[in-house]
Amino acid sequence: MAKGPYSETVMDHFMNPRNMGEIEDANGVGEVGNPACGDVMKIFLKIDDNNIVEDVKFKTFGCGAAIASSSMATELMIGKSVEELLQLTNDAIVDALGGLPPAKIHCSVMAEEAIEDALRNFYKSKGKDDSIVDEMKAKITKEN
Amino acid sequence: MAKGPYSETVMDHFMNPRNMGEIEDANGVGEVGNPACGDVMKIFLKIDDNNIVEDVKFKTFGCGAAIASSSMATELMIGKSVEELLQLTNDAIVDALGGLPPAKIHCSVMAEEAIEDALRNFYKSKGKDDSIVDEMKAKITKEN
Amino acid sequence: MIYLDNVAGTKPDQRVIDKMIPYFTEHYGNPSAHFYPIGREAFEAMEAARVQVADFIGATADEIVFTSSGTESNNLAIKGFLKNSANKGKHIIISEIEHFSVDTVVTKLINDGYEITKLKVNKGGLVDPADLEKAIKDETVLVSIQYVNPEIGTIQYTEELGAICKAKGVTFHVDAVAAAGFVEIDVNKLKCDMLSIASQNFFGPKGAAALYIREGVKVSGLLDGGFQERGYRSGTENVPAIVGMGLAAEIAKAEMAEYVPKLEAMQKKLWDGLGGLFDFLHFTGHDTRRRPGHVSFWIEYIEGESLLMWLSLKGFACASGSACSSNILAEDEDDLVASPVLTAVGVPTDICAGSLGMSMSRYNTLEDIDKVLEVMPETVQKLCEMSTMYNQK
Amino acid sequence: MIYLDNVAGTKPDQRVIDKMIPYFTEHYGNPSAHFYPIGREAFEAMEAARVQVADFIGATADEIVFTSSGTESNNLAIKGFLKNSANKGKHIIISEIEHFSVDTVVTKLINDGYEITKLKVNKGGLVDPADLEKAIKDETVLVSIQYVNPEIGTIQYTEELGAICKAKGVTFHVDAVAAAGFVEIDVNKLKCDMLSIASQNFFGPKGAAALYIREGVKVSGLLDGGFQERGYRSGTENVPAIVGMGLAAEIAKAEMAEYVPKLEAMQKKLWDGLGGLFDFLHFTGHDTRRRPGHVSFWIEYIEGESLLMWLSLKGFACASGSACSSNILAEDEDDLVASPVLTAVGVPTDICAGSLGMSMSRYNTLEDIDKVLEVMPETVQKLCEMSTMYNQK
Ligand SMILES: Cc1ncc(COP(=O)(O)O)c(C=O)c1O
Ligand SMILES: Cc1ncc(COP(=O)(O)O)c(C=O)c1O
Repeated sequence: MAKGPYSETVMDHFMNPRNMGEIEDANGVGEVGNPACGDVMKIFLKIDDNNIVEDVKFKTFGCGAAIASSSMATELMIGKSVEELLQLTNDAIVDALGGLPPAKIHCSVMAEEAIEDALRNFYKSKGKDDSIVDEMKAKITKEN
Repeated sequence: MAKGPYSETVMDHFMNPRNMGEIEDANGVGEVGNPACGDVMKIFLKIDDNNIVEDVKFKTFGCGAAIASSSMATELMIGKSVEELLQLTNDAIVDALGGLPPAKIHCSVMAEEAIEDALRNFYKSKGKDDSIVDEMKAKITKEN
Repeated sequence: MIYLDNVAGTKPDQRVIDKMIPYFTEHYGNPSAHFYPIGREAFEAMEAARVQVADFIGATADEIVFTSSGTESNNLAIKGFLKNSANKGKHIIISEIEHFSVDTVVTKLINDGYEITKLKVNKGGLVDPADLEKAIKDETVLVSIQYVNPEIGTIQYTEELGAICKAKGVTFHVDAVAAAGFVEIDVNKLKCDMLSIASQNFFGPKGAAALYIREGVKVSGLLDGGFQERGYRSGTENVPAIVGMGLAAEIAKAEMAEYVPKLEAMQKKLWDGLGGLFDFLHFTGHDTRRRPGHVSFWIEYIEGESLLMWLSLKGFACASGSACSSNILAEDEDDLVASPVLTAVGVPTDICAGSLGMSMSRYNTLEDIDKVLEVMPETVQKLCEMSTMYNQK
Repeated sequence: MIYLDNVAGTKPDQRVIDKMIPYFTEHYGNPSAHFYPIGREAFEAMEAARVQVADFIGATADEIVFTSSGTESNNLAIKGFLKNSANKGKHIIISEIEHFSVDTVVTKLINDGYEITKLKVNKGGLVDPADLEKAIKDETVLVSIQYVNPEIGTIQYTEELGAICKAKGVTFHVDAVAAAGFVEIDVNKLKCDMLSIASQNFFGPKGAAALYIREGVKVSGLLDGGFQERGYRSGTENVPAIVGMGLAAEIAKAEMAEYVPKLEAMQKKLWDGLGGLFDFLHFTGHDTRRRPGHVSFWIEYIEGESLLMWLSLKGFACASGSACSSNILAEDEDDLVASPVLTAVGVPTDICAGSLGMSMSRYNTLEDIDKVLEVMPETVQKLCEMSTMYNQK
């Protein structure tokens, strides 16, 4: 059987999405949408007191690449620290998925953006200013 | 087997040309050529004292249609009077051949012209002016 | 695999394939080679096919030009016709739901100084003949409106449109690629001057298509060279495919009356079945003026590609938008084109990606429909559960 | 029937046909339908064929655009290239013995303000590279010179011509339709920017051809519409034919070294045999730079069509002039075109109609040549006897 436009890993995550659903007591929820493509992606984060991702879930309205990107993103997030989350780029998601068609790369970018949005909301939910996220990102950029 | 661009009659005359050759003691020889198409057609006439075609032969350098037209023309000529020869049009030759492709109609016209040329030479060989042919043609046109 | 994307191309009839084979193996001559049998056989078979295709649409054989695709036929009709009418006026009318091979060609003509009117369609996808009548002006040289839309299945009022063009003396081209083999075509009833059909859409092979050009209508070829197709299209002819197209046309003409009612029965069953499943499923196109065996819809909360892929994994081949709009090979997301057809019929833009088309052929059965209706609930349910949109309900 | 008109198209290889069949019967999907197997299978088979075709000519797969005929490839190369170079200069160089699909296209460009130089050829049909060098000027945007002439078999100094174009920075298109499968092709050795080949000329099916477009060379498509062929050519792809072309390319690449010497042996035998038969038979083309298995000549006193027909009746399929020039379907004698190639190589005009071509393929044998040589004397004798010209000798 012919492979189709997506890698085996993409197809696996599409058919068997990991961590699909919502977290009732999430302390960080991110949502990004791309109206042109008609995709909307939502990430629910549960971050523990040590700033480690204890649980993560997603919901996605979108194409196969969007579903697989969100599913793969959640897999890469579990157990990571907040700093590590910010280092999780769309490239890493694409790599982990075994590649995406060029026209679908933006789906992985959405996942990256959803993670950042969730983190910002995590800090906001703790009553902090989300500029902390910008500072952390600046630091990461400097280190690399 | 597919028919090809020519009718069965054309093919028959092409493969088995009638009256092919020359007449040593011809009293009228006609020749026409169409350098563009590379055809040259020659008709040898032997006309008896009653102005009846006793014998006729042809030679042709040309395509299948030219060969078949000359062969058919000779068949239609034998036993005819001089007046009848002048009434033998290229249409009659085409009809007798069961048709010719449009682009090849000119081959039958060549045959008609070769007959007329042979007749003119017949009168010339008898020391007469060939304007007699023009008079005969005018008369035929009037009658029709 | 249950094949439900027949608007993107049908499975060729086995009789058609059987007839084609000897034109690969025995009668392989060049049809321009008239003077030996294997060339002449190829030529005569091609001319016999021309008669079959002409009979299929009520034309005469010398009004048929063979091309290689529906797209080429449409390009030849429009570009080839305009080469001869440049000084007659520079206004062209199409509808806003034309296939890319009409829409793109015509839209590009703006660069050459043409004015283009794209007629609106109603919710059912229909052009109002009165709108065409109003749009025609003195400068109008060409009207090109499709017969059947591949995406939403709508059958236009083509006879009425043709009558208006005829009355106004404007040349009328009909893109009948999605109609042939499913809807009866008679160029005289339609009063069209040109009409495009493609073999692979009515059980013939890929690689053969035709443009009907009414006697007296002047069209210049797009491919220059040898003397093939009476100068309308140079290049060695695809004899086996043309022979196949001829037989496919003959078969369609003979058997449509038998298989169209079956397609309509499948269509009704699928329509009724789907309509009863979810209140958030919305049909697209027209209720009654539909290509037989064509059902199209969109589902709230669900994106089309995902549904397409799930159905494919479950063994069903369907379409999301037209075959062309799924430009998955594009180098850039900007090249992903949302279906202009769905926008035109008023489907909300942000869920345009969500449409699905199922088009049956005479190889489908009512059991196929049962199977679709069986898998739809769980599939839609699964995607809804995953969807941010469903959640927000 | 002994087939000796392989320059007008070859008998497809049985392996090629066998490989094509499943793309009619099983993998009949539209290759733009990426999301279900029978579409995707069609797509992947097409892409595999693209690699095979690329390998055949030393290119990479994304430099290959599939078209429907050699004529279409030539039209796309020239018209498609010029759409992007209009303001770079308006001078084009071809040879005076190009195929109609190059010559007609280029000649028509005079109407668009282009200046055309048609390089002379010598008696052997060769363009002198020095002439090309001299002809190129600042305004020259395109040089298009065929690799092999179908009528007289001459193989040009294409590498040298390519080197000159490259040195001068002028785009170089090679019409290699009559070369592919008989002469090795390497786009890098030839230093060409575009190159046309057609499947039916190297044991593939009709309906598939290709244009090589070197990376970086800008060409606009001629057929607008969907996203097929990366925009170079819209329209549903002829998958079975493309698959067949791919295998034909692979086979030619693998087996040419084996069958070309056999073609050369047949060629030599026919050449020597014919040369010994009549002193009024004259070979055309070049002695050594010839397409393997190609022999062409004219006979004084005899018109070509008559000879062609007699040979056909005796069971031999040959060519008189190029396949295209036998425009027997024309509506008017003025449309009968004398071969410009023969005039160009100095054959006296009034006997131009008299040329004959015999081109062998790997299906021919030395016995076939024996048989030709056996029938030639009586056939020629018969026509000579009938001929006014012979008489006048
Ligand atoms: C040199 C050359 N160029 C172009 C063509 C045209 O190719 P096609 O017949 O596939 O259109 C031919 C055909 O024989 C040819 O010999
Ligand atoms: C209405 C319509 N026009 C034109 C085309 C293009 O035809 P082809 O794919 O043969 O180029 C299609 C293709 O599906 C179509 O549905």
